Amino acid sequence: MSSLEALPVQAPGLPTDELVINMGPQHPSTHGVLRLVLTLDGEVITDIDPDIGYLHRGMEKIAENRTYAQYLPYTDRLDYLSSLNSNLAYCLAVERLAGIEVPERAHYLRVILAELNRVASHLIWLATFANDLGATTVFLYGMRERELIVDLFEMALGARLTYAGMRIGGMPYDLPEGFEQATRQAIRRIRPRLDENDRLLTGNQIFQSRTRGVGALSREDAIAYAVSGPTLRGSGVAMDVRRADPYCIYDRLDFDVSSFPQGDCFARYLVRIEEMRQSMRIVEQCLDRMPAGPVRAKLPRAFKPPAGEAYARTESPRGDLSMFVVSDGSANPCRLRVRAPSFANLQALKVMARGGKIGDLVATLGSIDIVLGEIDR
Amino acid sequence: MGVAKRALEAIVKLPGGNIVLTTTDYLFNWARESSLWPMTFGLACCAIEMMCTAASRYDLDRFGVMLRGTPRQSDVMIVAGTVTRKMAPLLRRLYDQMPEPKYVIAMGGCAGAGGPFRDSYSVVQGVDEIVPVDVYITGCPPRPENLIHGILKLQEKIHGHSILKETAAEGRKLARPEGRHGGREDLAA
Amino acid sequence: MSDKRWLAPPQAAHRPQAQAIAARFPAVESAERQDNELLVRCRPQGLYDLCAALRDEDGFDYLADLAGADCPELRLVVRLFSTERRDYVRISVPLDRSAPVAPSLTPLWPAANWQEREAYDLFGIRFEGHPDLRRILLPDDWQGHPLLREPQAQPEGAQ
Amino acid sequence: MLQLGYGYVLVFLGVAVIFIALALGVGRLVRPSHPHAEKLETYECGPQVFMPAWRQFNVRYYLFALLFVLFDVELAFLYPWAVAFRRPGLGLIAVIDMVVFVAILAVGLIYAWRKGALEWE
Repeated sequence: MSSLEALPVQAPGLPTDELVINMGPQHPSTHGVLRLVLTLDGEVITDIDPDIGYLHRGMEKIAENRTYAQYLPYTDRLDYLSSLNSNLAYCLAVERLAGIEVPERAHYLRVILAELNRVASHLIWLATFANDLGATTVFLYGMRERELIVDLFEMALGARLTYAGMRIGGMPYDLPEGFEQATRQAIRRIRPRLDENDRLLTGNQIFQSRTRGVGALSREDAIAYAVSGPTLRGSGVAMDVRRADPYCIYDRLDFDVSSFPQGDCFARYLVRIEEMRQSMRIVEQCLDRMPAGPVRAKLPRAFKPPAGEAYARTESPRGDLSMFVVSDGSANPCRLRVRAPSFANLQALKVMARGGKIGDLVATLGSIDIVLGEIDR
Repeated sequence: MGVAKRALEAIVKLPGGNIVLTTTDYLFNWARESSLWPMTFGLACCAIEMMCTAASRYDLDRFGVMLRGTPRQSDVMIVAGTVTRKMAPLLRRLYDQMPEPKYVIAMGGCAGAGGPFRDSYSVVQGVDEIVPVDVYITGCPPRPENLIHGILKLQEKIHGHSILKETAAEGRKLARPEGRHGGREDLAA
Repeated sequence: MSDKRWLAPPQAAHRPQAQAIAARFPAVESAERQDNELLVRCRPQGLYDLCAALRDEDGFDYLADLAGADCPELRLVVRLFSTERRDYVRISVPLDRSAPVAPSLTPLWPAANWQEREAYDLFGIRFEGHPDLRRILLPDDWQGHPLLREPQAQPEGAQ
Repeated sequence: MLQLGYGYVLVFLGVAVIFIALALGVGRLVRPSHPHAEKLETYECGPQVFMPAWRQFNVRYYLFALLFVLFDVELAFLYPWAVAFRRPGLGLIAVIDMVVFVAILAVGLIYAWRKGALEWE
């Protein structure tokens, strides 16, 4: 047999060209208008250059031409999968700037709605992530569960996706009767379905081989690239803004922040699944302890906060969503900076996906759960 | 389309030829309207509502509507979301790469007329500046029922279509209207 | 497994003191502490050294945010966070409006790469030492920087 | 009944050809076709195409394709055999024939495997 080894199969000097293609704005698995310029050697990715801005609507310039109350619906369209978390971040920033005290009940209502929105956002992530890897059944199951929560939002806020469900100083109105029972029933129906999903997807051999060890992000890289949210907690750093810098009433609530050290797609998947369970636990705690009382602080009609600036940092389903409001004493914000978590998470994609195959890139992109609305603003 | 059309034009002149024309019209329109394959062109929030419409509760498959990834296999382009200046040429190219007969549904306020981003420096005020639009759907984002209503409206529009009217010239105009404003110079002012 | 470390309140023990920072770095014009955030105003020349010191000695390993702002004057706002001590530093860097230039922090934190490209794209702030400074959000052939406040900011392309 | 013997294959072939011709021909006659430059451009998710895909790829893809064709054809021979080998007069001999046939191809596989044609990285 030794003579066989002598004959080289491929002449060593056989040149192979690199192919540069667009995984462009119109692509089923880029979750929005993200364009990735891929440099390929065969199917192995040697370089990625993300090109964003195809959904840049100039949100921050529009903020300069709207009053504080008028701008609230625009924050829904930033991260349109979890509008209530963006509303919350915006309201907290303006309230901190103007020093407004929000009544106790409003805090509880905000946390309930924000956490329900987190579960809905993670359900859409689960649906599209599994769909990218071929599990269409999980897509249909995930969307079916999400419709339960969207019904709750329709009952409480009247809209399905972009709610404008909060006001500066608290909530627009109190919850309708029957909302509490409907929420508890929805949670009772979603929990067993999450376990069903575990049996269906988590243990699935194909799913595991597509996600274990794929798109690895080390702990140091995660912190260096300022990645946040489930993507960071998937790399072993258990930082959650609800614990690290508590806002609203998160310091009084009992919930776990789970993190997994592997830093691959599977770890990020497990973090989000666990996070859904914790969010439902939070909602139930809030429903139990919610005090009666007013839901909105008194605000002057022509609301002009004093000149100054304020940061508010919150934990959106994608990570650390911070809003930096600068006021010059007029009725319009002078500068509104939105620090989008997906913007930083996407920047780390180059580290995660280089050297892998295109199929792995699809899995990695799905696992970091980006929303182009908040990346491009 | 050439041979069949010339044959049809000849038949129409014969007595009773109109019956042949209407039946072929009915046949073609029925085939086109009951299998409208949209191209997933999800830009922003409306894309999420489009996904919900295609998913389990509002199920678009009942209408023969199956979301396709490439323009090559799609008949209708549902522009779901805000069209920005950077996206406009690409949207135009994707529209060009779709085979005839093709239609466009402008879903949501942004695609219809710029929506909440009326005074933004980088948003195209309505996708009809770039491609000829067949159906506009209002809402921000429109509810799944609105989208289904829009698709039914498009099916009605196709139903009233006649093959003879679709001359080659109109086909070309539809395919490549001149100018940045999709052949609607009144908008350019 | 959940990390109980985050449940403990942030230790206030060895946080960088405002006076120490002001004394040590001449470029720092003012430094004051506001509940758990250190507000620093620093000239662009000394920004890189200040950030390098904060990162290496005081453990600010996480670049929370880096953005331009044009009010009350054209400036750069850098916000650092220490994952160890859960402490914040917000550095405001006033820039010269005619030629806004700032040192690039990408060598310290790779996260700064895109954030600086965005500050350049929307404010026109040039970053020295940035590996690949080009527009990130607007089309490449766009004229002007939209978020600047004075009239010339309006690009010819807008209506 | 018309005894055609092998004529049936001819009829079957004729129907197949006519059916295909009909299906494609009517389509070509009836569908609108307005080709123009922009439509015929390569579709690549929207932007302009950087380079045509006719480039030098790594040879391992070709080797894999070759091996696949080899074993696909082998399978094609297995089907008629699997249907007919129980017929009287065949039996054991047919089984031995097929084992020999498969063995020869297996040698080809082992050769390719040892030569490293299946290494992927």
